[in-house]
Formats: sequence, structure tokens, C-alpha cells
Amino acid sequence: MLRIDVRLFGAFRKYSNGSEVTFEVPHGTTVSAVRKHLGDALRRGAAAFADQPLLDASVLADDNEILDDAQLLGCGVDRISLAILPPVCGG
Amino acid sequence: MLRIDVRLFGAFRKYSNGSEVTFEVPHGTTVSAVRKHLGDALRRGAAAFADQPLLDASVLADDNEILDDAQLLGCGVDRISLAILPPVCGG
Amino acid sequence: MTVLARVVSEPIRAELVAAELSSPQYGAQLVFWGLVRDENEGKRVHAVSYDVHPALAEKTFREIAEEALERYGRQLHVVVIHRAGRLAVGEVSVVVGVASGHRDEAYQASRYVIEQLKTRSPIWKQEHYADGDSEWLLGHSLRGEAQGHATAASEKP
Amino acid sequence: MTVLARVVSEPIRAELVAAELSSPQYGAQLVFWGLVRDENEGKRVHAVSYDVHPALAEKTFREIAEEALERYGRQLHVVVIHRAGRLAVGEVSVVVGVASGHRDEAYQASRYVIEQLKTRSPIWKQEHYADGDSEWLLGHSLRGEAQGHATAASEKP
Repeated sequence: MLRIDVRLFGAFRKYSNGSEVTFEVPHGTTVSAVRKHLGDALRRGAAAFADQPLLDASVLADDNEILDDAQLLGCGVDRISLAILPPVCGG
Repeated sequence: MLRIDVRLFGAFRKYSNGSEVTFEVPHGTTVSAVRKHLGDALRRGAAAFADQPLLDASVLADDNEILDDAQLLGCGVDRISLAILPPVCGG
Repeated sequence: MTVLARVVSEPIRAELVAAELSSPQYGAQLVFWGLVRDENEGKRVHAVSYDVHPALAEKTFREIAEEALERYGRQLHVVVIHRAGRLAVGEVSVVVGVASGHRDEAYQASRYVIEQLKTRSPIWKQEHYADGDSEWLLGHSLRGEAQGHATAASEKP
Repeated sequence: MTVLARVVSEPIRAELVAAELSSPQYGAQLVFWGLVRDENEGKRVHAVSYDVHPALAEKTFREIAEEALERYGRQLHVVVIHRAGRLAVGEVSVVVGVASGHRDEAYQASRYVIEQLKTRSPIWKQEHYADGDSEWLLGHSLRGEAQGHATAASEKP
């Protein structure tokens, strides 16, 4: 199994511990499937998540770029760190 | 007669004493005629003026506004102070 | 061409921006300052917290600045600095500085950078109101932004 | 709305401009700095002398700023400061600062003011070259500008 740490940003900080959420998925899971796992993990959290539209409008990223939904994750590693990016409003 | 002091700016500072030129015109002279008198006065100057196109592209102003060519000058006064403004390039 | 892209947690100093932009070959500097306002949509704002993904945000700033150089002139100098953390009313949240030989490209590049920054940078804004309430503001979804600047780069000026 | 219009013979200080523009209701400040470049049309420039008709120039700045408020929003705050006298390369010749609630009107007003200033203000520029020569630059004739802002005000955005 692949262990995924997802850092929380913006409105996602209201959920889980406000910082990150960790869960496991099979190796070679798509980004799009990881998004569903993330929803499940958040719903299990201490501060339970009930904002599916926010998750639908968000993207997953690694430290270098936003990940495409079809991309496969976890080739050759057991643990990866991602971030969930809700709609942005800098400036 | 009306005595007119014309302050020189920009490229006109090459002429006369670099600061102003003074001449007399009849009361009620138009701005457009004053421009001609100014040309004559400048041509009589120490550093003689020979740049009629510059004068043609310039306007006369008082301390408040640019004067219209048709305007009459000197009603009720014996001396006025004007400025000759060549084409501008601030900024 | 040069680009400075930073996320900072300390106040942004005007002297630093000025020093970064100055050079004898530049006749124009245009500096946009975004500041925390005391009001938004009828609510009294006391402070704003900016949540930032620093690595991705700086990468996004650099990409946007590079696009501006590509569009408006490779001799431009662009500085982009964004604050992270909690800011009081009147504090500077973002600076976009452009230095160039002439003013036209400075205005165009400056506007391009700030508009793109607002819709593409991984930055989130939480307003703290006078009544004690707080709220994360709605924003622009990054879906469709995979592979970085694909969307923006394909739309020509 | 407020307008500050000045001709000054001392260096323009950035802190003064920043202080003048800051206010809790403004979310955006856009500051344009015009600087003396070391080169113009292939000639090495050592310094520039600005000759200014101060009273008329300040009046023109105020008229232009008022037009910008009329066009882009009466809540805008506009600062226009121009140097007079001899400036070395790198010195600031002109500052146009605009503070506003939002950025769009700041960009539009800023651009309007600097463009109008360059073609309507009674200011003249003499360049001093590395070879010792000096030259008054050609400019925009004010003929047709009688009654102040007549020309510019009739041309709508």
C-alpha cells in the first residue's frame, strides 16, 4: 500500500487537524481516485468534512506542480506527500 | 503703450538673456500679434533668434492659462507678464 | 531579464523593492501594492490571514513573470513578493514591481502579472471580522491548471 | 477624492508618496516612477535639466487628476509630483501615484495621468550628453490647448 500525506490549505484547514490528513491507497492509484480517498479520510476526521463541492473544485499537487486527474501515483515509493489546493484568491 | 515681459522656457532659453524678453505693443493687441512682436524682440536680442518654426509651435500663457490667439491684451493695465511655452516634453 | 519571486512572512519593505528595481537603463518603474482593506462586501474587516503553499507559489510567480517577459519584452525586470500569515488592515499583502526602458510595457506587464497571480497562485485568504467571525473567501478553481501555465500561455494577448 | 499636485526642486522621497497614498479604505496603490536613463536615441546621457513653469504645471496636474477622477471614480486619490532642475542618471523625474479601492481603476487612472502629463504640462527637458553637448528635446505643441484641458476632456475613453 502507498501511504499519502495530504497537506491542507485554505478552507480545508477547518477539517482534520487543520494541517494534514494521512491515508493509504493501492500503488498505481490515479489522482482522481486519491481525491475520493481524501474525501473519505476527511469525513472520518475529528472535525468531520461535509463540503464535497469544495473538494470537487480543488486540485492535488506535489511540491512542484498541480497533478493531472489521470496521473498514476506511487511508482517505486511507499509514501508521498501531496497538497490539496482549494480555489485560490491571492493578491 | 502696453509693456510686456515674456518669460522664456525650454529652447527659448538659448535666446535673449535666457530668462525673459521685454517689449511694448499698443493696448488691445491680440495674442497672435504679440507673438509676432515677440519674434521681432527676440531677433533683436543679444543671442539672436532664428527659429521661427519653434515660435510658430509655441503658445503664450499668463500664470493661469494658455491664451487664445484672438484674445486682446492689456485692458486697464500698463504692464503684463506672460510666458512663451514651446512644445513640451515632461515626464 | 531578471525575475525576483518571493513569499515572505515579514512586512514587505518599500526600500527593498525600489533597490531591486533600480538600474540606469530603466526609465520607468511601476509598482503595484495590494493592501488589506478595512471593509469587504459590507463587512468590517479587522485582519486577513494569507495561507500560502510557498514552493508552488514562488514557482507560479516565476512562471507568470516569465510569461510577462515573453509577451512584453525580455529586458523587463519583474519583482513579485507576497506576504503569508496574519496581516492587519493597511498592511501590504502583495507587491508587483516592473522596471523597463519605457512605460508602455511596464503597465502591460504589471497588469498581466497581478491578474494572473490572483487566479493561479496557491494562496488563500481568510478574513477576520470586527464581530469576531472569520471566513475563508471563495476563489478561482485551479482545475484545468494542471501542467502549470497551460491555460494562460495558450491565450495570446 | 483628493489630489496632490507639486513641482519640487528637491529629490522626491518614496516615503512621502507612500504616506500620502495610504488609507485603510484603499486596497490598491499603483505608483509610476519616471527616472533619468543613461541613454536616449543612441546617445550617452549624463544628466537632464527640467525647465518647468511651476504655477501652470501644478494647475495642469490638478486638471488632469480631476479628469482622471471624473473618468475612473471620484473616490480615487491621486498624487502627481514632478522634479525641476538638473537631475543625474537614476534620479526620479516624475511620480504618479493612485490609490483606490480596487486595482482596475488604479491602472486606468495612472496611465491616463502620465500620458496626459507628458503632452500637456509646461515642462521642458534638456539632455546633457557624455560628450559635453546639451540639447533641448522636441516635444508636443500646446497649440490647441487654449482653455486648458479642452482637447483632452472632449475625447472620451
